[in-house]
Amino acid sequence: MDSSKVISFNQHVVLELPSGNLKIAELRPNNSISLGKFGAFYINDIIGYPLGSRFEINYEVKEGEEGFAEDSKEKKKPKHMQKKIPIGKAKLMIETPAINETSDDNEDRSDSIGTIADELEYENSLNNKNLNIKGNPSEIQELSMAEIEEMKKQYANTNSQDIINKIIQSHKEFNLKTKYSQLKYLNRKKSKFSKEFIVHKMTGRLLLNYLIDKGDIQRIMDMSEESIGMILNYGNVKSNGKYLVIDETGGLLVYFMMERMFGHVTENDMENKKFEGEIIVIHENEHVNLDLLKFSNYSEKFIKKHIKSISILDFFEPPTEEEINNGFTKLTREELSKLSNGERNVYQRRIKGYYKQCQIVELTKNDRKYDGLIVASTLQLTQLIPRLGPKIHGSRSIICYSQFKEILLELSHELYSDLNYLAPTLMETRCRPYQSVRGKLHPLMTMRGGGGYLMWSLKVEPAPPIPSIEIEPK
Amino acid sequence: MDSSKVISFNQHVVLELPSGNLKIAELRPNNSISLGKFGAFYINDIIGYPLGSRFEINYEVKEGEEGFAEDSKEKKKPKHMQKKIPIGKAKLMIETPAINETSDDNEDRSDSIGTIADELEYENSLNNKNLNIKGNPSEIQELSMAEIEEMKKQYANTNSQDIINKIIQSHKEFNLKTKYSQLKYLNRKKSKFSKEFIVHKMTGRLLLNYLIDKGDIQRIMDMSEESIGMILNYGNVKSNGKYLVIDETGGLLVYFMMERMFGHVTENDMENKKFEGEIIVIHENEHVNLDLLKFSNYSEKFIKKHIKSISILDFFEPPTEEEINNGFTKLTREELSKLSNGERNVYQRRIKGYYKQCQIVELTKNDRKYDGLIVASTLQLTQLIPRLGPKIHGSRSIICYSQFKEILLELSHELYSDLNYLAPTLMETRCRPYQSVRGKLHPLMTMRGGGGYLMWSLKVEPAPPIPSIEIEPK
Amino acid sequence: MSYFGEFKDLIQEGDLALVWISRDNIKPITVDSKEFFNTRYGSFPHRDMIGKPYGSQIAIRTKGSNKFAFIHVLQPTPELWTLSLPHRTQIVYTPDSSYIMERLNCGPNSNVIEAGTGSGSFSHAFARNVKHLYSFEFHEARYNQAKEEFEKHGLINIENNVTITHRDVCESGFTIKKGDVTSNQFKDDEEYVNLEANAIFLDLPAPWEALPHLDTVISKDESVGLCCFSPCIEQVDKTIEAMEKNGWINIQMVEIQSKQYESRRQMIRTLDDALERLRDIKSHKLEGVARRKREFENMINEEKKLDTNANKIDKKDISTQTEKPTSKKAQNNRPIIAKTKFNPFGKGSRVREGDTNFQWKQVSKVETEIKSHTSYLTFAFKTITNTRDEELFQKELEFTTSKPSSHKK
Amino acid sequence: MSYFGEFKDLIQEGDLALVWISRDNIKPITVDSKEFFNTRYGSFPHRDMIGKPYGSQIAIRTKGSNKFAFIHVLQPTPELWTLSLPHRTQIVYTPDSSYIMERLNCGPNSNVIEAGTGSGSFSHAFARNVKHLYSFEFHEARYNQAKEEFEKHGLINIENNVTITHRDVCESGFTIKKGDVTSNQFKDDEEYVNLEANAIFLDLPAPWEALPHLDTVISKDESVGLCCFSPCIEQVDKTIEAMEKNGWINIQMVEIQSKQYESRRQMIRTLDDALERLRDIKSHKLEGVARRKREFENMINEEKKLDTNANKIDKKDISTQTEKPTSKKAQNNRPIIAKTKFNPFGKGSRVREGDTNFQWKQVSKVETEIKSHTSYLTFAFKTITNTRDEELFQKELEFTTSKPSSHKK
Repeated sequence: MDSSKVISFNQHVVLELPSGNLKIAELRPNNSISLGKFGAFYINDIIGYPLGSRFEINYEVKEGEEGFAEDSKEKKKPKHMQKKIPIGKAKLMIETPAINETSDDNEDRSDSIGTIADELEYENSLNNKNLNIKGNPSEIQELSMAEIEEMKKQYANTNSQDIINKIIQSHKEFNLKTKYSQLKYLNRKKSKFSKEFIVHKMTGRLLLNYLIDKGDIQRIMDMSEESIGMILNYGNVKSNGKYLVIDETGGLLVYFMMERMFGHVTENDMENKKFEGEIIVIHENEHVNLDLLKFSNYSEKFIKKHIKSISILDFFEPPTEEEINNGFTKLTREELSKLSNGERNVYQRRIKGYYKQCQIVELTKNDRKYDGLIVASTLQLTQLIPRLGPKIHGSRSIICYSQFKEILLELSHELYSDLNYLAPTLMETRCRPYQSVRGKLHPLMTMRGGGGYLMWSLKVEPAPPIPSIEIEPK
Repeated sequence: MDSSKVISFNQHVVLELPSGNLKIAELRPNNSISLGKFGAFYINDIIGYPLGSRFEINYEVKEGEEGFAEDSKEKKKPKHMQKKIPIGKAKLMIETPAINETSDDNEDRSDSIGTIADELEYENSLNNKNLNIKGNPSEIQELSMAEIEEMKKQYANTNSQDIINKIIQSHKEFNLKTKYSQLKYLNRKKSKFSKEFIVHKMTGRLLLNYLIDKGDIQRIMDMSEESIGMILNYGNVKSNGKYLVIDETGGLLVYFMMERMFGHVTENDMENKKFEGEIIVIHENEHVNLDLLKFSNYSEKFIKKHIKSISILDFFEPPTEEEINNGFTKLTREELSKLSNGERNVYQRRIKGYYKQCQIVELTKNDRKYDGLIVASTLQLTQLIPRLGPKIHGSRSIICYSQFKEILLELSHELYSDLNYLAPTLMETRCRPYQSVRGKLHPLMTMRGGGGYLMWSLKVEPAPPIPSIEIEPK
Repeated sequence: MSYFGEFKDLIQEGDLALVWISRDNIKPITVDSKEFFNTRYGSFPHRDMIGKPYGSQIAIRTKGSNKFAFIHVLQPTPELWTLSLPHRTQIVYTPDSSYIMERLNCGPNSNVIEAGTGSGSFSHAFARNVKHLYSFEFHEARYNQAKEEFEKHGLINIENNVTITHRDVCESGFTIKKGDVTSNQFKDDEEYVNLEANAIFLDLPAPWEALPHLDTVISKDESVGLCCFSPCIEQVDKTIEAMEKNGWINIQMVEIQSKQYESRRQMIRTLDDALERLRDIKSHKLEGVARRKREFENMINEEKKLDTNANKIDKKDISTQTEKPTSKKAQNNRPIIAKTKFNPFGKGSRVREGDTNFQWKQVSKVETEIKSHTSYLTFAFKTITNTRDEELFQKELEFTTSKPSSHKK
Repeated sequence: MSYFGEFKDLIQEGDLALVWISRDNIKPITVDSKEFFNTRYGSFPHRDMIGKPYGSQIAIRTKGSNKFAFIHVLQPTPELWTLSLPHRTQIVYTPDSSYIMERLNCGPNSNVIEAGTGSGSFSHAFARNVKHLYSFEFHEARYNQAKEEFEKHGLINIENNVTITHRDVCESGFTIKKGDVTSNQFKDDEEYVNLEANAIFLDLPAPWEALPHLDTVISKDESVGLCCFSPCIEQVDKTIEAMEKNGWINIQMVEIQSKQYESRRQMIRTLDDALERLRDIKSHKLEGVARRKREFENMINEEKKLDTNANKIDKKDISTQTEKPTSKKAQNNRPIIAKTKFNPFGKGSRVREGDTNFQWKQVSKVETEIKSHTSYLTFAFKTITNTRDEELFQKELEFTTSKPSSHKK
């Protein structure tokens, strides 16, 4: 199975719940995954289908297949109090074409109610005439939430459409609504009772959306997908480049770069393909924070080979080779064999530290110049960038991200007056999604603000100062 | 005739030329107006038709009506060298509905070619197949510019459609073009040979567009119509308000305010209606610059009554009543009658100065508070606004315009820390026009950047400091 | 004058006022000396407001604590009124309404048609500036609600420049006749209202159905402006079609995109400070290492005294091996390690934005959620008359030329 | 590797390089030691570039003056290439292309279809990052031009990951067969190219005509992404219709709006300075008045000596009457009035932005003309396979569970 195309074991995937929320899961064989109120399913059921497939959880369980999953939200409660989620069978759904990705408030994720959607036309003003303008769903809906909960249990083994039909029957004024608001109503209900989910390939885009969903916007510096897209292109990020990077997003930026540089890497690929690219991550604290890479499907070995980290202190004030060698004496084979187990462990740690030091020396060598500088940092850029600049080769890109334009304005003024930087350019890019329903096309009424700003410049080598007297060529 | 509705004598109007350019003209009786290469017409011909009417210049002149107009562009040349423009008869055109205001490059101002527009459908890729991609009009057009000039003279008395038809006949590859590019081509030609013009009512919007056309964007602080609209509404500008204003746009802002406050004022209105509103313009130089009011249709008397100006020095350091009275002795009727003519003139000037001084005292009285502060100034706002603030009544609006957001950001930080100002808010508004042709709807491909930013806040009165020990109410 | 029309200086009994609690929480009150304005922080007596100037901040001691709560009492304006409306209501927001008013050249010469009335937010802005507003609402409950509100706000009864009519304009057009459900007070001999509208705003799901009815009510002898307000692009297409069919010209659709920014600060964190901080950490670490090394050696020495076995490898190389449990005594002797002292960015503590112990750069941040779309605005113009009164023209010509130049400059 | 693919350090003979004259003026050259790069400021010999690092600034003395002219020699990237194209060409600009590449998850696993090739600007960006790009162009002249360019740039012949085909994809679909007009080099036993596309970009006037042809060339066992690029909204509508009909899901249309800002400075002009300036002017004026008054009085006194008539009105009151011609003598005696000295904002002189004699505030300014619209981007996805290979699944399950936990953490 090609894990870049097909849902595979031990892979991280992104699950899209009926509510539109995202969940990241690792697909361990013979395990189950709980989606909370939307049910639970066996992982084995979904393996082998193309990534991007949609499944429905089905509770017509056969004997012996019954089971329960733990709900992660219940973990804090004492064991015997935890509500267990019954595990159903995940069944592939054949997609019908009426599913459009985005609409306002996620209210138009229609599929099985496509018939009503098809009937939809413009509602002229007359249709709205008899509507109760103050009506809100809770007033006009006959079933209480308790009843619905009961019904959900009762109908656990029927599909969600049936539940929705029940609710419609009990909805007093359903037929008074316009078709459009009927559709909206159905979708709202559907997102509550549906047991469908989509298994997406792990991508930077979805990781980003997952973090935004979680409210981690500040943690990722308010970055948007469109800004990252610009970083990758203006940063000229490609498989064979060696990039100097500061990433204060916990690894999101680095993950996007890896995707662009290496794509999906299988174990086979690692043996057969030659990946040249490197990302050198400079960090401000003692240890680098690339936490988000834990969600990636790159092996630890692969990451270690292509991502190297170094603190700003080590980068700007690296140890000399002498200092390193003085501080460490390599033991001979013979000496090693004489060590006790404990002593050998100590030695291993020391040798690891030694290699790390050697790497620092290697990465900071005077003649080592990088193929690009990509910075997403809250350090003052007017000081930072001119100090990093000399490490970048001529004609290579410098691209800085900031949540705030004012920060980059200051930087571009700084670089503008420095002959080592060509044409600092301040940019903003925004993606404006539409409600993409035919006959109802319009930009979404509200969207997330922010998304950040970019400063792009090219590292150049100024011509040497012109001598005051020049010898004219003969 | 109601000069607010109908084209009237001695009125300023805005002429829209076939090229889309604007020209401001005053309609003096029995005079003519030259539109340069588009011809010239007699003013009397257009009087009495509704403002907003479209006319075509017709050269089927009757005996005795012949004439020539001077072209303002030729004024610099010696008198005998000036090319005179023959004056034609302006004839009202009945508008056909296919005229949409804006499209890219003004290329879609279609009317009499509506038939082709109606036929227009999507051109699928096949239609473009045989087109010469490198073709440019000058290559594929048979007629030389000289020939066209000749033709223009020759056909001066036919309408522009005929000329265009001629050109089409001589256009080698016209039928190879797609219908859409045919339409574009026709419109381009039309704007060159048409003798049509529109007589618009003078409005702030058109004055603004006229200035933008002329390239006076910096002079008017890069203001856009949509920003001015926000100023007027957030500034709560209405007929009965007394506003403190700084206007570095040469009177554009004040003109917009007058339109909103007073509308179109006829001489009749001035006698019958009571206009209460006042605009007090504070200026940084010795004399106020409200040059653009010269294009307005308000009488000098009306302007004098409702617009008062005062320099910042006089505003912040006004003379005392004593100083004024000490400096000037009013003459009695008897004394006056004894003066020579020259002496009387001197006295008149002095009395004018005296009244101006009195006005300053009046406008700067301690208890005089204004109904709003409206500022479009390049002075440092963080110092200016808190000094003007005390002159504004509580609950009234403060609205500041700047070409640059950073200026207002600084200001809003300043006001945020001052209890006299409520909720300083930084705003931006942009109007995005569409190519409004059915079947070809899309935002214009390019538009003017800029338009400025706004800071809105409310003047408030902070509660007195809380005494440290308070007597509890019984 | 109405509570919206007049600029009032002092808060008075009976006034309609707006209480500003926060930007998202603005509430209308009718000032009544016996009433209280209740918030979750406590009750503000209206009598504390009366006699104070508008814009005054009012303070009360919060219930059960020694803190104070504040509100501001404001005079209503159409824009503040719009802000005070609940967000779920369909509202024409100020960036749109101010553009429309400007584009339709609204002022004291304007007779405006508005359909439908909706939340009435735009009606207030029109009413402030135009000669007369004719507002139409097809939904009866909304009509009654709006009429009541307009009366309460003095737009109908005091300013007397607003008429609201219950009407499906798509079906029945815009003519207001005696007997219609309308706020208009007909005089005895009056059979219908002469609208003479020169500016029209249609916020209807199907404006194309209302368009054909306009010709009979618009001003005949001037250019009349029209704006249709539609959320979906397909509505724009149908609207343009109907405009063209009904003889409207200069059709142009625009979008208004507006943003609000928050004024914020970002801490200025220099590379030099960051480097110094790492140096500080490093030196503390080295100090710790050296100290532990000393301790370790001391321990070894002590152990040596008890133990005759000698270590086989160079001690220097394993001096960092402090994870091993050392003797109880050595552990007890371990002094508390001093925390690193250089903390230029306040790491580990919660730093308030703008804290004067740090340096800050002023930055602006767009609202977290922006109104990315309200509606498309389709403008068009129409002039019905296309002749001139030749007699009047001749009279005017004679009059003007006989006057000693009326030219004002 | 191609001139775009490899990161080169030094400028070498035969290289394709970009010469940066200004932001709007970037020109490609092929480095040739015998050639010169001509500008209106003078000729830059290529030999001055060779051997220097990329990014080097090259200086020449301008013709006939003692000034110097500068250019920068850059290694081409897709983004710089796009900037170098003349604006009249139809170009997919970087804000759009970078979003599309990100959204379609372009990387070393991507097989991309692009139709049409157009100016080839997007092709370069795709080629940099994807496994293979299949570009289709229906216009023959453009096809030849693009093919030549791709060859010159090493995309077809060196990187070997670009295939360009002359084709009307709406009529004939995307299958590339032996005998077609294409850059593809068929092997002897090869009859057609197996595209296996998993990312598709259609920049066509009628993408709905091309959509039905996609199923046969897209990858079967994975989710395939599609983006249609259309300027008009009506095209979007027809595109969505066709996508739905052809079984594409998760349809979403977006617009990319991007802006560039200029870094500018505005002079800080304080109210205090402005006031001081007016005070200064005023005092000079008063000085002038006083002086003129003195002169006037002197004159009067002189005249008095000659004239026995006494003035009837108080002199003090008409002392400002200096417009009257005074006696020749007095005029000659008039000293030159000192200009006002306090000029904090440099009025009357041309002040360069950033002049250090004044204080400045950093501001940003959006470009004078912005690209307010490029095209609408309509995305959709499709997965053809909806079964799994049960046998393979069982094998995989056994293999995975038998392994000692392949879990990497």
